[in-house]
This record gives sequence, C-alpha cells and structure tokens, in this order.
Amino acid sequence: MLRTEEMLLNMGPQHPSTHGVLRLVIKIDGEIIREVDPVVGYLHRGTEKLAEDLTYTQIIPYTDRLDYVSAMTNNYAVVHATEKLMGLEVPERAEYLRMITMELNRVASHLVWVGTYLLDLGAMSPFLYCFQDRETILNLFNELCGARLTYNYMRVGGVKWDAPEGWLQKVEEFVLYMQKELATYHDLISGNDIFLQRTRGIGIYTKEQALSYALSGSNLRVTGVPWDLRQHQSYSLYHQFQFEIPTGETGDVLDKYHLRMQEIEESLKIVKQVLDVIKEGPIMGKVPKVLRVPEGEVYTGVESPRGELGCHIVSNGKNKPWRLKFRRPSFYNLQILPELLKGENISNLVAILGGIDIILGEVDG
Amino acid sequence: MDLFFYLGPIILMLLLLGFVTYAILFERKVIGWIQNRPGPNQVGPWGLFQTIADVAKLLLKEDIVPGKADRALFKLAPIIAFVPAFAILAVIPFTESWQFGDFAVGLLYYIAISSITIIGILTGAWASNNKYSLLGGMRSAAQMISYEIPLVLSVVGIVMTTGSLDLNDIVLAQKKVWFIVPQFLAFLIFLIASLAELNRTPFDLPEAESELVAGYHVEYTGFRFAFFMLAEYVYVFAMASLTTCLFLGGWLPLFGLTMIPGILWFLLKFSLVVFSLFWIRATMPRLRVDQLMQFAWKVLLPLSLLNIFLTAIFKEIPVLSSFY
Amino acid sequence: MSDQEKELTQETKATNIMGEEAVKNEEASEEQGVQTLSNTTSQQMNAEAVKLANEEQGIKSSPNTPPKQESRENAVTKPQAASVPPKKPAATPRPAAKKPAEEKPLEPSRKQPWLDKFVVKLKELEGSEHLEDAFINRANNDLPTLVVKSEWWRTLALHLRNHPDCQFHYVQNFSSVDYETHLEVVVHLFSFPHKERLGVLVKVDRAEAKVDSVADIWDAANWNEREAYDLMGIIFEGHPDLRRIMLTDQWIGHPLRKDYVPYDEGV
Amino acid sequence: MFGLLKGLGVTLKNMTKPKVTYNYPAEPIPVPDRFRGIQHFDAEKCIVCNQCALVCPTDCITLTGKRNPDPEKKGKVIEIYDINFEICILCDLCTEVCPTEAIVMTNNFELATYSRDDLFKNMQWLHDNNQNIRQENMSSKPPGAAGGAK
Repeated sequence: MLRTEEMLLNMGPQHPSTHGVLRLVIKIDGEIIREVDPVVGYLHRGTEKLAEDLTYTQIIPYTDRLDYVSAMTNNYAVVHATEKLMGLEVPERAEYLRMITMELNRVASHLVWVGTYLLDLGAMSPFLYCFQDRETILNLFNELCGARLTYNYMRVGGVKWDAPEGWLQKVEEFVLYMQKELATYHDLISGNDIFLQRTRGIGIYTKEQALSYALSGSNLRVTGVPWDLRQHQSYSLYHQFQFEIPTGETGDVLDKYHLRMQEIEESLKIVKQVLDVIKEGPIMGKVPKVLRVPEGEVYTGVESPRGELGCHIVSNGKNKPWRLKFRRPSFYNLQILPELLKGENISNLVAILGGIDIILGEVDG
Repeated sequence: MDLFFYLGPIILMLLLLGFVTYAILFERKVIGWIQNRPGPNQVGPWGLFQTIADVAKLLLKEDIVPGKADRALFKLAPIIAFVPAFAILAVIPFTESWQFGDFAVGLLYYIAISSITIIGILTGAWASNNKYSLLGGMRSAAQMISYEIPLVLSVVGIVMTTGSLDLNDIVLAQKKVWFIVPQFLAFLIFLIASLAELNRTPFDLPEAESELVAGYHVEYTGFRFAFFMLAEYVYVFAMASLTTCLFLGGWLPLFGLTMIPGILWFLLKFSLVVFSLFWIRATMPRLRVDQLMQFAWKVLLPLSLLNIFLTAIFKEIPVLSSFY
Repeated sequence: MSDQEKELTQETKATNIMGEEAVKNEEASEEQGVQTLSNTTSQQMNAEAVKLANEEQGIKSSPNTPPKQESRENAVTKPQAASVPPKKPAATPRPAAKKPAEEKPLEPSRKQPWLDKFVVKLKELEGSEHLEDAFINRANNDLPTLVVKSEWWRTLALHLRNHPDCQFHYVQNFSSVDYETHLEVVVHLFSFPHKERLGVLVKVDRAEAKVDSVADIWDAANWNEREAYDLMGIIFEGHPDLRRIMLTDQWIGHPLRKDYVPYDEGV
Repeated sequence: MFGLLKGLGVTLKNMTKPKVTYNYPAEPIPVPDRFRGIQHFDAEKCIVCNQCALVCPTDCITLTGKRNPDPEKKGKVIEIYDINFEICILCDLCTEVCPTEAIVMTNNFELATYSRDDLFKNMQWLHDNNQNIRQENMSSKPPGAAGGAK
C-alpha cells in the first residue's frame, strides 16, 4: 500500500480562474478535492460604511464598482430603493431608458460569462468573440453616458442623459445583429463535444439546497424554479412586456450555459419591445433639490444578471442614509461552492466555480 | 561529407531556432487572425522581431531557483527535456538527400527517444517543490505514457504496408497514393495522439493555465523556462515533420509538379500540419483529466488495434492490396 | 443684473440639484475666503471651506441621529389598534399623538388581514411574549414586519421555516442595523409555497450583542451571520464557524457600528 | 464529432473578417462627445459656490476663493482649485452641479504618470486642458438651451 498524503493547496488570490481575488483553500488527495474553504474579502472596500457618509446622489457612482460587469443594474437597485422610500414618480421615458440599459447590460454580462467560462475551460477564441459583441454594447453605453463600465447613469427620479440622436436606432441594429449572432455562438460552443463533456453532469444541486442557500438568478432557475423578480416582484415597467423565464432541467453547468444564452435572447426581446413603445418625454421626475428621504425602512430587490440584487435602506430623514445594505447575489451564490466541490476533480473546480458566475467586487462589497 | 557531418547539426540547430522563433510568431499571428486581431505587430515590420525580443528578454531575466527546490535536478530538468527533442530530428528525411542519420529503424528511434522528454518534465515538476507543478508533472507523465501507445499502434499499419521502419522507404512507398487515403483512421488517431504528446490544446492539461497556473514549469524563469518552451516547439516541428513523412508523402510532389523542388513540397505540407495544430488550439476547450485517460484507453487504443486488423485484412484482398 | 447673470440664475433653477444653495454658499464662503487667505496648505483651506459650507447647509454640523423607532413604525403603520394583539407594548405612541396635523385615516393595507391572522397564530407559540410589534411597512410594498426580541429569534425562525403555514424557505436579505440604542438584525424572508414576504426585525442588546444563530436553519445565514459579526459585532451563538469574513482576523472593532473609530497603530 | 468540425468552421471563417482592434497609442481612440474625461476648468466663470467640492463623492476637489479684487463688483473669484486625480473617479457629478459650467468634462483621458504627485492637478493645468471639451453638458436642461440636450 502506497503512503498517500492530503495536500493543502492555496488557489488564489492570484490565480487565473478565480475571477478576481478569491482565495480557495483546498484540501486535495491527488487531484480529488476533499474540502474547500473560500476566503473572501480581498476586495472589500466598505461600500456600506462609505454610503453612510454620502448623499443619495453620491452613492450611485460607488455602486458602479460593486458588480462592475453590470453596473446599470446596481445603479438601478439603489435608485429604486430610494424612490420607493420617497414615493417618487419616475417619468415613463426614464423608466424605458433604464430598462433598455439594464437589459443590454444583462446581455453584456452574460457575454462576459460565456467568454470567461470558455476561457476557464481552455478555449480562447470564444472569449474574444464574446468581448467583441460586448464591446458594441459598451460603446453604446459610452455614447449614452460617457463611460464604458462605471456608468453613473441613473439618478433618483430619472436618468442623467436622454438618448442621443440616433442612439435608439443603433440599439435596434444591435439587437437584430445579436439575435442572428447567437447562432454563431451555438455553432462554436453548444455542439462542441469537449465542451459538453466538460460541463455535463457537474455542479448539480437540488432545488431545496438552492432555496436554503438563497441562490438567485440563473443559479436558482437552473434547478427548475421559475423565479424572476422582473415578473414576480415587478419593478420598473417590466409588467408591460412579454418575456419568458427560462428554467433548467438537470441543473448542471451545461444547463446554466443554455439558460444564460436563452436569457440573452429574452433580454434582446425586451429591448426590442421597449424600443417599439418608447416616446419622447421628460427624463427626470419632480425631485427636490436636496434629496431628503423620509424616515423609514425599505428593502427592494431587482433582478441583476447574477440574481437578486437587493438594497436595504434605513433612513432617518436626512440627506444621507442611516444604513444601507446591499444584498449582493454573488455573495449568496458563492456560499454553496464548498458543498458542490466535495469529491470533485480539481479540473472540475474551475468548471463549477465558473458556472456559479461570481463577480468578486460584488462578493466583497 | 566530413564537414557536413560536423557542421550539419549546427546548421540544423540554427534552422531549428529560426523555425521555433517564427513558429511562435506564426502561432500568435494565426490565433490573432482567428480572433479578429492582427497579432503581434509592434516589434519590427509586421511583428517579425517579436519572438526575438521575447527570447532576449528571457535570456536577460534573473535566473531564479526556488529556495526549497532540489537545485541539481531543477537545473538538469530542462536539459533532459530538450536534448531528446533535438536528437529525434536526425532521422527526419526532409528531402531525398537531406537527412542526417538514415538508418533502418528510424521510426522506432524517433518514438523511443521522444519518450525520454517526459523524464525531464517530471524531474522539473518534482524538483520545483511546488504543488501546482507536481500536479502538472503527474498529469503529463500519465498523459504522455498513455498516448504513446495509440501513437505507436497507429503507425503499425504503415509499417505493415511498407514492410520497413525506415522513414525514407515509407515516403517512397507513397509515390502512388499518400497514406492518408488508405490509412485515414490511422491518420486521425495519429493526429489526436500527437496533439496529446505535444501537450497542446485540447490536451494541454499538464500546463492548464486555468487550473494549474502553468503546470510543470510554474517555477521556471528565464533561460530554463525558454528551454522548456524550446523543447515544446521542437516537438511541434518534429511531429509535424513526421506526420508529413508518414501520411502526406514527405517531399513527394503532388499532381506530378516535379519542377517545384522537394524541400518546398515538404515545407508546404509541413506548414499545413502546423497550421492545423494552431487552428485546433484556437478553437477547442481543454479536456478533463479523467476523460483524457479514458479517451486514450477506451477509444484510441481499440481503434488503433482495429486499424491494424483492417490493414492486415485489406492487404490480403486482391483489389485493395495494391494500395497496401 | 446683467442678461448673462439672469440666464445663469435661470439655468440654476432649471437644474434639479441644489440650485439655491449655490447662492447661499457663495455668501458663506465669501467670508471664509478671506479668513483662509493666510493659510498655507490648500488642503487645510479646503477642509475649512467644506466645513463652513456644510454648516450653512446643515449637513454635517447637525448631529446625525438615528431614525426614531416609533416614528419609523408610525410612518409606515396605520392606526390599527383593534387588530393588533393586546400584548403589543403600550409604549409605542399612536401616530395621532405624534403628528396630528398630518393624520388622516389611511386605507387599511391589503396585507393587514393576513398579518392579523398570522400574528394570532404566532401568539400560540411558546415565548410569544417576546413579539414586540407587528406592522405593515407601507413604503416597502406593504411588507408585513415583525419586531421580536433576540431571545425568541431561534424559536421563531424554526417556526417560520418549518410550519406548513409559513414555509419561509428563502432568505431574501439578511442585514443588520445599528440604532445606537440597540442593534437590529433584519431578515427578509420569502415563502415560495405561499408567495408571501415577511420582514423580521430582531432587537439585539447593544452592549452584549448576542443572538442565537440560525445558520443551521437557513444555509444562507451562515456567511451573512459572519458578515454581521464582522462588520456589526453581533455574536451569533451556535454558529459553526464564526470568524471574520470581510476584514482580516486581526482587525479591531466593528466598522458598521456608529461609534466605530478606526484603530491606528501610529496614533 | 460534427460539433467540433462546426466550431473549426466558425474559427476559420473568422480569419477572413476585418480586424476589430485599435492601433491605439499610434492613433487616438475615437470617443463619443459625452465621454467623461479629465475636467477642464475655467476660472473666469467660477463663482466659488463650492458645489462641486460638496457633491464630489471622493472629496478630490480642493478650492478656495477670495473677494473680487475689483471693489465695484460683488461676489468672489476663485483662488485655488485643485483636483486630485489619484482619487477622482470621473463620475461627472461636479460638472453636473456647476451652475456656470466653469468645470466641464473633456474627452481626454490619458492620465498615466510615473509619479503619484503628478496626479495632483492645479487650476492652471486644468485650465490648459482645453482640448476636446465636451459640448453637451447638462441633459437635464431643456433641449435647445445652451449646453442642454440636443
């Protein structure tokens, strides 16, 4: 009998496939994982503490830096919670613009996921193809609000910029282009036997586990729970539009891939519908010059590409929040990782971790 | 002849270095084009000096030996890995006359010597005293040993047809038809197995950067690292040459275009093989380690045995036997 | 006033953002500009400038007080004395007493009947005297909210998770607030079978911030309790692995407490 | 197996597509007008209202004013105006609140230096940064007004 020994392997915080500064302390037996302890907090910037000293307008640029892949949704989360507490009316055009940007941002975010996930699995070209299409979206955002990642676009009561001339046309062109382009992705990725082999049957968890770990977004939907805040706790004007909530069947990573590809389609559909009804109009509601939010407490969740992005605000009636807490979906989703990795091969680690789709800026707040 | 005997290897070595330099550039260019970008284009016209600059950087870098490493083995490993890679080139017939060591068991020599490299890799992996490199080294040992078997078995069919292990004879036997046609199954097996032997995507598990950072050479820097890279690309050179000789008719011309010299034909076919290696690399994700082993033992090995069996049968069938 | 200046004023009014303060500040910093002329570094000057300007606006100089508990509830509850169980502490003033001018009879919330029934059932539970309050948070989509004492939290959590009438399997949000008088663990739950949302506010003593862990009831609470411990200093008893999660293990203090002062070795 | 070939087909097809990269340092990157770059500051227009410093989320703006040297004029003139680009996040809030458009965004974004101290930009530097000034600064203004949305 050979003498074997368990090895303690530190994966991260600098590692190519931990998607940022996540550290995983892994106990391995050969290449089989026995135990995983995720260590987070390397990117903790104390957003919640900082927010206590900032006015509601000033918080918005900070939210850009939480989930930096879909900053529009973050903007919206805090703006939405504030508006809820103040009982503000937001003009229709502003809400439509918000929806267009949020849905485009979801497409961009899922494209990043597909690209980086394939990169984790060792394929390089899909990554660059995804980034090319994402680039188009970022350029559209750049035209709209002057930044490619840190948008700082939404304001309490509306949005900062109206769409520039011809912008909506460009969005429509992109939507039509992207709907066709998805076929190329399926040609390149979905049929690839190696990809199927790598992703099929790994990272499976049950519905009960998913609920207990409070997973949200595609990580929850993949277990077959059709739970989407855009429909079930409708915010903005989503109730006006038709879209499906794709759910998974087997719950493995392959399912997540297909689910996110379908979500891209659905998002494009929503954008298309919004473009059909958007009209000229004001983009800012009637907002007092100094935002003083009435005393009270509010929690609202919005559907970010990663799941339920919530914002819990406690206000004492001043122009700064008494307490602001973000329910960060990546933080919740990452918790299930040790459960999933027990007994898996180390090559499955990246495949499963990638499948969860975490953004470390968000995990660490 | 004596002069050639001594100078030849030096010329070959220089040629080889030239090839490696431009193979790396070519690889980056091809992958760049596939990904809608120009590839390296800053150093020199069309980026021609990019690799030279990279090599110069590697040579100028500080030579780091990790404190906990086994110093002697750590330094020895790149040499063990590189020398066999260079030695196997002796038997490759580039043209009728361009061959350094023409002996009867060339193919056997090639396969035997090339498997020594794995010892170098394993030594380097172990001597680094790093967990990632150890995992990479173990993977690469398992992988290379497993894939050597289908690799060898796939060429048995050719050996049976020609009745010789001499690469010259094998090339000359393809005057009528290249072996890629009658031995297509063998060609597929050989191509896949050689990809695995070369540790290239989709079989680049030993250095899978998304899992093991850089695999067996994670602790190597500077010149020692360059040696591993060199060994890898020399193997690309050797394997592409071997594929050309075995399946694509070596220096033999196509459509009777004999006015084009043999070496050009060789280079053309050779470049095609190299290009397809790069092309596959740009497209495929990486296999998982257990699937990789299963693939070798459960798919490739039976298939290559089947190929031997089929070859033996076809050789006995009157009409078909003319191809074999 | 020249035409240009007029235009400027108009523009200022057109913007939504603190237009009028501009003029006030202008006057405020006029004095200050003279004062700081003799100062040496621009940073110092700026600090003073901002401070003065802030005083003018009443942002920083006025003491930042925590939201009043009663008023929070009042703002969001409607007068519903009849339906609220009698054990509710009498200390909670009615809105009528507080703000008579604004008082107008609100429509009963659509969630009120549900909450009333729910509370009646909760009363049957052991230790239900710890239920301090139950109200509807109107601003928050009529969210039914319970206020409980920390002793009862674990019993309540088990009930909420397992009882067939509740089945709150899903933790939407797990937060904590420092009210200076006490701490509060805020949990927002969702029940998939009943499609109900529920907010639970667990009052925790500030000096001895201890509350039972619910990490074994909801897996999602595990890291969230670690986060609350790390940043708010609430100790969750019975937690399997109560370590700091965001900050380093050597960190001193709990930053989200309102009285937190960064520990600096140099000082 | 067929899927693998399909994928190879996609990559091969992409080889002939036009390149999408920018030849960046050699050719400037085209940015839209609304791009949020380094601020341009015009001391003439500044009324020392302090709003930009107040609204700045990172407190990177330092400013002081003094009495107008011309005794007949009311108001104040700016004396010191610094932006610390080590912490400035180019969030655009300062230009948004500025009532006189004394501080506006430009389309320049190249800030890299070898020293952190170089990132501390004073009024003169900000004033000289007058290329590619953003045309459209306040979209909340009615369309057609100066600086308003088009």
